[in-house]
Amino acid sequence: MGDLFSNFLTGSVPIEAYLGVSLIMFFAGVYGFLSRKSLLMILVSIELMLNAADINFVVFNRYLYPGQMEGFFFTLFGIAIAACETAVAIAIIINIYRNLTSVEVGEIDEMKE
Amino acid sequence: MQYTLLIVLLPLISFIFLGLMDSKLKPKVAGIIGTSVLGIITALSYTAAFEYFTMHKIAGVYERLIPLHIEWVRFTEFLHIDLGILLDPISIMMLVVITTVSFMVNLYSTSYMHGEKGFQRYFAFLSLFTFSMLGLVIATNIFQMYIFWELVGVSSYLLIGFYYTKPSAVAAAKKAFIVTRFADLGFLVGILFLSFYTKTFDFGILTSGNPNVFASTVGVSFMGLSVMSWAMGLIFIGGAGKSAMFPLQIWLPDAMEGPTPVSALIHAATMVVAGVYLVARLFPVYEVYAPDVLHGIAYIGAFTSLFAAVIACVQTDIKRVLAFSTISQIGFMMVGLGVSGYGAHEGLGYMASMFHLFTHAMFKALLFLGAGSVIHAVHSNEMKDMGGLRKYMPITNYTFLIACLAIAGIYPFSGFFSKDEILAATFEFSPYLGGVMSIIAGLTAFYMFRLYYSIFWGKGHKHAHDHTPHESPLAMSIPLIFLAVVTIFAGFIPFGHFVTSDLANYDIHLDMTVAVMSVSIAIFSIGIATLMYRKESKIPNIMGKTFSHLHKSASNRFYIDEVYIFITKKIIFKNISTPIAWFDKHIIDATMDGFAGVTQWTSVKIKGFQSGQVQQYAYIFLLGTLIIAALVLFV
Amino acid sequence: MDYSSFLQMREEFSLLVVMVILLVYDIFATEKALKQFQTVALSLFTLHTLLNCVPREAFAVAGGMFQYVPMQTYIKTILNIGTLIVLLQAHKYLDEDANRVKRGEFYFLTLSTLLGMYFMISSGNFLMFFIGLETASIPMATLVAFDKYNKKAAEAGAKYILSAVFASSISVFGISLIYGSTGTLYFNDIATVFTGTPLQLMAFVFFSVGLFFKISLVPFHLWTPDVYEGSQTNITSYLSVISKGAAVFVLFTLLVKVFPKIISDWQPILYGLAVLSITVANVFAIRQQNLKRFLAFSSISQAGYILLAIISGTALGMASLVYFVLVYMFSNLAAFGVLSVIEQRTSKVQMNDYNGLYQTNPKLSFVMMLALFSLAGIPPFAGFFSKFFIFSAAAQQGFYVLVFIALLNTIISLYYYLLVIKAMFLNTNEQPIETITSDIPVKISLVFCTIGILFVGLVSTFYDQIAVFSFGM
Amino acid sequence: MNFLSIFVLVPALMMMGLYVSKTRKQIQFVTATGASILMILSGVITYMYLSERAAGNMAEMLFTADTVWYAPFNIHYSVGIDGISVAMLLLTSIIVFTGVFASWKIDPLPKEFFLWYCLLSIGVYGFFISTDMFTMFMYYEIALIPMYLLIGVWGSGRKEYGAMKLTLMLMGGSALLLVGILGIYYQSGATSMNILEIAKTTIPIQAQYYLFPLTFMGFGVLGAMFPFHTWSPDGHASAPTAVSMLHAGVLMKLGGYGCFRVAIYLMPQAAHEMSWIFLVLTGISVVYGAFSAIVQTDLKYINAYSSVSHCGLVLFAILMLNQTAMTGAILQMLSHGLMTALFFALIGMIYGRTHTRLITEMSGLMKVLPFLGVSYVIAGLASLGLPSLSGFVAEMTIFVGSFQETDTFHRVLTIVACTSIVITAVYILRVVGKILFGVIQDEHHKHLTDATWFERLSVVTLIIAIFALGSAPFWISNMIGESVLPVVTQLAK
Repeated sequence: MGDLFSNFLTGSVPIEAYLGVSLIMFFAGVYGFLSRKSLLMILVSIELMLNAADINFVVFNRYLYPGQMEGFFFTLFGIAIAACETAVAIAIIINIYRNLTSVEVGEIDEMKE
Repeated sequence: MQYTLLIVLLPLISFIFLGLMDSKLKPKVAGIIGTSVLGIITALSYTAAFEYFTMHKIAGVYERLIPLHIEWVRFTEFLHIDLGILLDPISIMMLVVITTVSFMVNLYSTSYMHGEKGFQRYFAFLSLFTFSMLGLVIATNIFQMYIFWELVGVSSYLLIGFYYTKPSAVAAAKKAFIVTRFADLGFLVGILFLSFYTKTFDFGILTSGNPNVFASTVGVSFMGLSVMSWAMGLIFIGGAGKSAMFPLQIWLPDAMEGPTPVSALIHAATMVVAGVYLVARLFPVYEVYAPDVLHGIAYIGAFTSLFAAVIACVQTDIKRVLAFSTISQIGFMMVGLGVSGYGAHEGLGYMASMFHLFTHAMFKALLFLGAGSVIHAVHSNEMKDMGGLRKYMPITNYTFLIACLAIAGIYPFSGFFSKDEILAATFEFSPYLGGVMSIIAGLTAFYMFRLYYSIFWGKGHKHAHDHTPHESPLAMSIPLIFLAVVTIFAGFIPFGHFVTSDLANYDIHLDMTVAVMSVSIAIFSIGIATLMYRKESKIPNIMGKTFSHLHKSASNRFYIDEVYIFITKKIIFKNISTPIAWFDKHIIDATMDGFAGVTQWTSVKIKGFQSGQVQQYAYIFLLGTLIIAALVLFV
Repeated sequence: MDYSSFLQMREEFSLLVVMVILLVYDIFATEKALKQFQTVALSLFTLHTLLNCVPREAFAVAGGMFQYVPMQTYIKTILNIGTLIVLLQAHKYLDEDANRVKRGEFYFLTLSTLLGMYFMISSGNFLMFFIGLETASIPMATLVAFDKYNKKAAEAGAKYILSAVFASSISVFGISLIYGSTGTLYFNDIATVFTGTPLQLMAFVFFSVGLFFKISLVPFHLWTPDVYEGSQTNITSYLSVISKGAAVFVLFTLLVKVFPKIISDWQPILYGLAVLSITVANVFAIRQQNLKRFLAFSSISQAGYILLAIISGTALGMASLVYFVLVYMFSNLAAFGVLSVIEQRTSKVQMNDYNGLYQTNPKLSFVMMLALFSLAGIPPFAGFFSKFFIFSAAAQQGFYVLVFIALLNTIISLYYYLLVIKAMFLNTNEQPIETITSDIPVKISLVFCTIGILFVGLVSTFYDQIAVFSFGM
Repeated sequence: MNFLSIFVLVPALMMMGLYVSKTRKQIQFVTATGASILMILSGVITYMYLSERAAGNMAEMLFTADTVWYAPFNIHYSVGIDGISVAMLLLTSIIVFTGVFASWKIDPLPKEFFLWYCLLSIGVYGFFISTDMFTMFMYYEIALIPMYLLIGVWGSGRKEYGAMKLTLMLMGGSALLLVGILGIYYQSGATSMNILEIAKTTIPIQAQYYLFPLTFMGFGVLGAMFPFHTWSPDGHASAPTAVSMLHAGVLMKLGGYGCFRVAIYLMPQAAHEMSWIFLVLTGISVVYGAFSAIVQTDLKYINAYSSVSHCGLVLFAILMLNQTAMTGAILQMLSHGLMTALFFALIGMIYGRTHTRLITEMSGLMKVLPFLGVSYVIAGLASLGLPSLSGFVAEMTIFVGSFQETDTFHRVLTIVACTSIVITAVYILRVVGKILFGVIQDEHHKHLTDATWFERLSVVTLIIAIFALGSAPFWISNMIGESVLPVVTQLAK
């Protein structure tokens, strides 16, 4: 327990672990997006995907290219943009709810073919 | 002799004039114009003939004159169609024949066609025909001949179909045109063959006897047969079409649907002998480079002649009888050419056939015009409606009789001399053929007198025509008389001094044995005819019974027409055109529409992809991404 | 550090100024003053367009994050003109009482998406690019869902934002991998080290689908018809022309500037996508009755055609592409203009509503016909030239088969364009759309489009101008 | 811009004139004057051309002008004419002129009709004067599109189907064509799309192998080559009179002209090696068209199929690849253009009176419509190749020319093609016999009125042209012959 913590501080946790996590997060997000019924849950899954990307940036920056900031900055912007997206998406979902009194993704298929 | 151009041009002008004015002109005026123009050119051609035969002779050999010659269109460096005038004995002779008969017919028509609707049109067409026919005979090259050949065909089409409200007439015209057209196809291809190897259309060069012209044809063969045989054979097919040689004769009897004078002009005297003229024109070529074809022509001619003669014996429509006799006589001419050789005495057949062409034109025109005046009187073509007319129409009677005697070959009428020469030539060629031809001569005499008697003798059937028939007016009688006179004396023209195969003089001497024999045969058959038809008698019916098959099939013209009906209707229309049309509609067209159909169908099938479900969109999106990635990585 | 160099980003700044002015105006102006809002807005934007239509020397700002080349001026000007036309066409719609309160937002959002595209176009760095992309697409979602009480609009908005975010998150993931494999986000640096290792290819694919989504290429196009149908017509036109135009330009520049080393990899991809997009879109289009969906599919296939210019990857291709976008803008906006006019007056968008339109509205149907012919690529209209040049550019690189397939598809496309023309000219209708007298701004916009359709092709100046700088890049 | 461009300019001006004109009178005035001017102009250009040649100017193309248009693609606006173009311009002017009068009282929307009509003629004229492949192609497509509306709006019968089919199939043709053109341009490595320039280069033979078929088929579709001819019957049958005239009379000639100018001229080697394929196809369409015409019952279908046959003969002759045959082909284009236009004009006029085109429902019209009847007979005779009418000269030139090819394959094909003259006679006479001769069956047909002055004008003009070409072919055939020479020399390389 203790050495894991110290490993974390010293950064000797292998990069693959982080990438693995991010990859899992990403595809979990994708899976969520494809399978969830509620728009809100889908939104959450998207957040997962974005965050996975963010983790990547940080990790790459921290491990492979120490001494530069690009990755970190990208992450910051990424988070901000994700926030905007969520905001807009929520707004629209509310609008949907107002119109359909439901947030089921299956409901919104009036326009097709 | 530039003025010969006028002979050709005047009819054309009168055609254009009459054609454009058409109904704006008074019928009378139109008739006068047409006839007078013909009169003028007749005079011109006589002077031309006189001048030519008297002056243009070098060392006893007639020279070929080409008073006019322009290049009309050029194909290759060698091949070019020229329009020109070629004067040599046969063309001069044809000029005379055509203008004379045409003039007579015009004159005759002025009263025969009197009161017909489209009188002006009729004369316009007559002028057109005369123009085309003259153009044909004076052609300097084979292609010019082909051009006028077609024009002749069309004018004949127009004239046969003159009564265009009469379905049978329209049908006959169509038949005549298409059959001859089919033959012309042969002619055309023949010309193509000939011209390709000889590098010329020009008669002068072709018949010059210069072997270099045909150098390139030596040893060349197309599909097994020598090229020259192909060429000349195909060209002859053209001639056979116009001259109604078997098996292309079928159009001629139907052509009798046209007005009778037209039959006299086109289908007796002039157009139908175009084929003979064509062969005569190219005679040297045939004789030297395609003798096999030439002999073929002889046999075809003989067969056609026999065939037609037999049918003529049983026809009851007088014009059709004449039509078949025409076919038979043309057969004679063809035989004459076919058996002939080149040179002074060998050229006898050639000369004889030309002679026969000349005389036949005269007496056959006479016969037709006579028949015309009969029909004019009784308003029917059927023998059964006639009989005993000699009391009412003496002139017609005597002229007709003269013509019959002539065609039967009785001395001293013109027919005797010409036919006799042909027989003589034939006997020299092959006795058997000669025998056959003599028999045909006999048949001719028989059916002609059958015709004669059943029209003018026997007791008349009044019920057929309530009013008493009367002699035709002057305008119709004059031509009859004139032609009769010609028919009587034409035989004494020293024809050999004018027309021979080698353009040199040749004195005709009667071959007594042949002469006597043929005359006796003729008289004998006339006797039979007299027995059978002068008075009412049972014999014809008995004969008919005994040879019922022959009789039946003969009166059905040996069912040749049925064969043609079968070919056109069944084969071409049902079994070629209809399937093709079907194929076009249901295969080709359907394929084109098919493309459209398939696209539509796909469009409907794949609309499921646009399901409206965001998640499915994303799913496809992701799939696309992964597929691309996979392709990029692993391919 | 000297920030004065930032002032070189003239287009962006002037647009920003316009936006701010409008925002302030919208918020603080009196009711009376607000009457002139649209006039002011339009004139300001026109001014902005005119100010920035002259190309300048190339330069880079912020350490190469923002890179300018003269060509960008053209594409930006084209986008400006397009936006202007759209705004003109939206004028009537925004004057309605229901929407008057929202027009400030409308302008603000529209212009901010435009600003996003500016950055996207001029970006020299993936961060900048990403920000631009998002700035362009997030407000777009709100625009799509602009009229609040329309069910379809809401649905369209949802579909758009979800798909967009999904796409961009994949794209971002791709970018992250690119970063991981190259260690930089600057285009110029990446170009040198991006050699096409498996990871990089993977990254490239993930990244590029984000753009494919914006260009709406098959199979990333599925959102397009629904969103086009649902959203307000002027916004649809904006979506179909402006954002697409920007995206294709960016795609080209990226492929040429950043990924030149793996050309042998992305050419086949584009090949496949082009064939798919053109064909599938056409096949879908022939069935459409709703003209907005119809135009959506047509625009997808047009995007497929544009790929033919990109695939060549040459200067010729670049010029042809920009030219194509210009012509496409005129044609498509003309079509949408007519569509929006009729929809606003009669709320009719079905094809058979257009039966016998020529009897009642000859001018409108004439413009429509010009637009459709131009889209179908029929001379003497501009569309013919743009198509020909694109084919020529592709053929120059030897893509004969691709050109042939595209050409065969022009037959199908001609078929469905003719369907509309048939409806307007041939078919009869017992109650046709009544005669419409359209307002001045729309008239102006349509006349402008018509002139564009008629003369941009026949007069070679436009193309020559574009070509000058395309060869410079 | 030089003198030639005026041929494109005049119709453009006509369009403007039409745009401003209000009443039918004005419309008629504008179109009539415009068409007449075009007539005069083409007369003038012919004269100028001939005098230039007489003056010994032996350049391949005369009155050439060249303006750079799209430099990056080496696209120039370059014009120029040789004897063939001159002949075609003459033809076009005659047809346009007569077409205007044939549709003198067109209804509805005369203005729009003539606007499209003028656009169509712009395309045709432009095609014939341009020597640059791009402009050529552009004009070609300009000519295609107005057809849709012209047929769709003013047509009759299954007009929408016919119009759509025609447009799409021809578009397909131009798709093939465009690939061909681009291929030719890039493969030849020429620095311009000007045909004369490209002719100087040689396209690699491998490229020719796929470019030649593409180009030839592309133009062949417009030339109604079997099996791409099916647009022609449906299209023509449903098209309004003037459009059928212009389309069958001139537009189909674009096909032959293009095959000649682009396919054969620029790719001689491939032409030599691949001609046999298309010879077979065209040979088929010659006979096939004629045979299908026999069983048709709709006048326009009959004429459409006979057009298939005649245009087949054009391509057939072009593929014989020798001077005579090619000259014949061009002559055939002229003659077919004139007589088919005459046919369609007459059919239109008859249809306008009897309101039927089925030959089974007409008979004995000669009695009530003597003028139209006689003209129809003349047209028929021209079409079955009567000497002194245009058809004869053309066909004979073709046959003589084709016969210069000595091998059995060409021989047999030529003879097969020759048979068409008989089949043509069959269906022509069938029609004439059925509708003109005989007695009138239908009561209403008893009171029909004969042609009006403008109808007479257009018919007579065409007939005169047919006679002129038929009886004095020498000057025009020489003019064409020497213009064919460059292609022949190209083939000899």
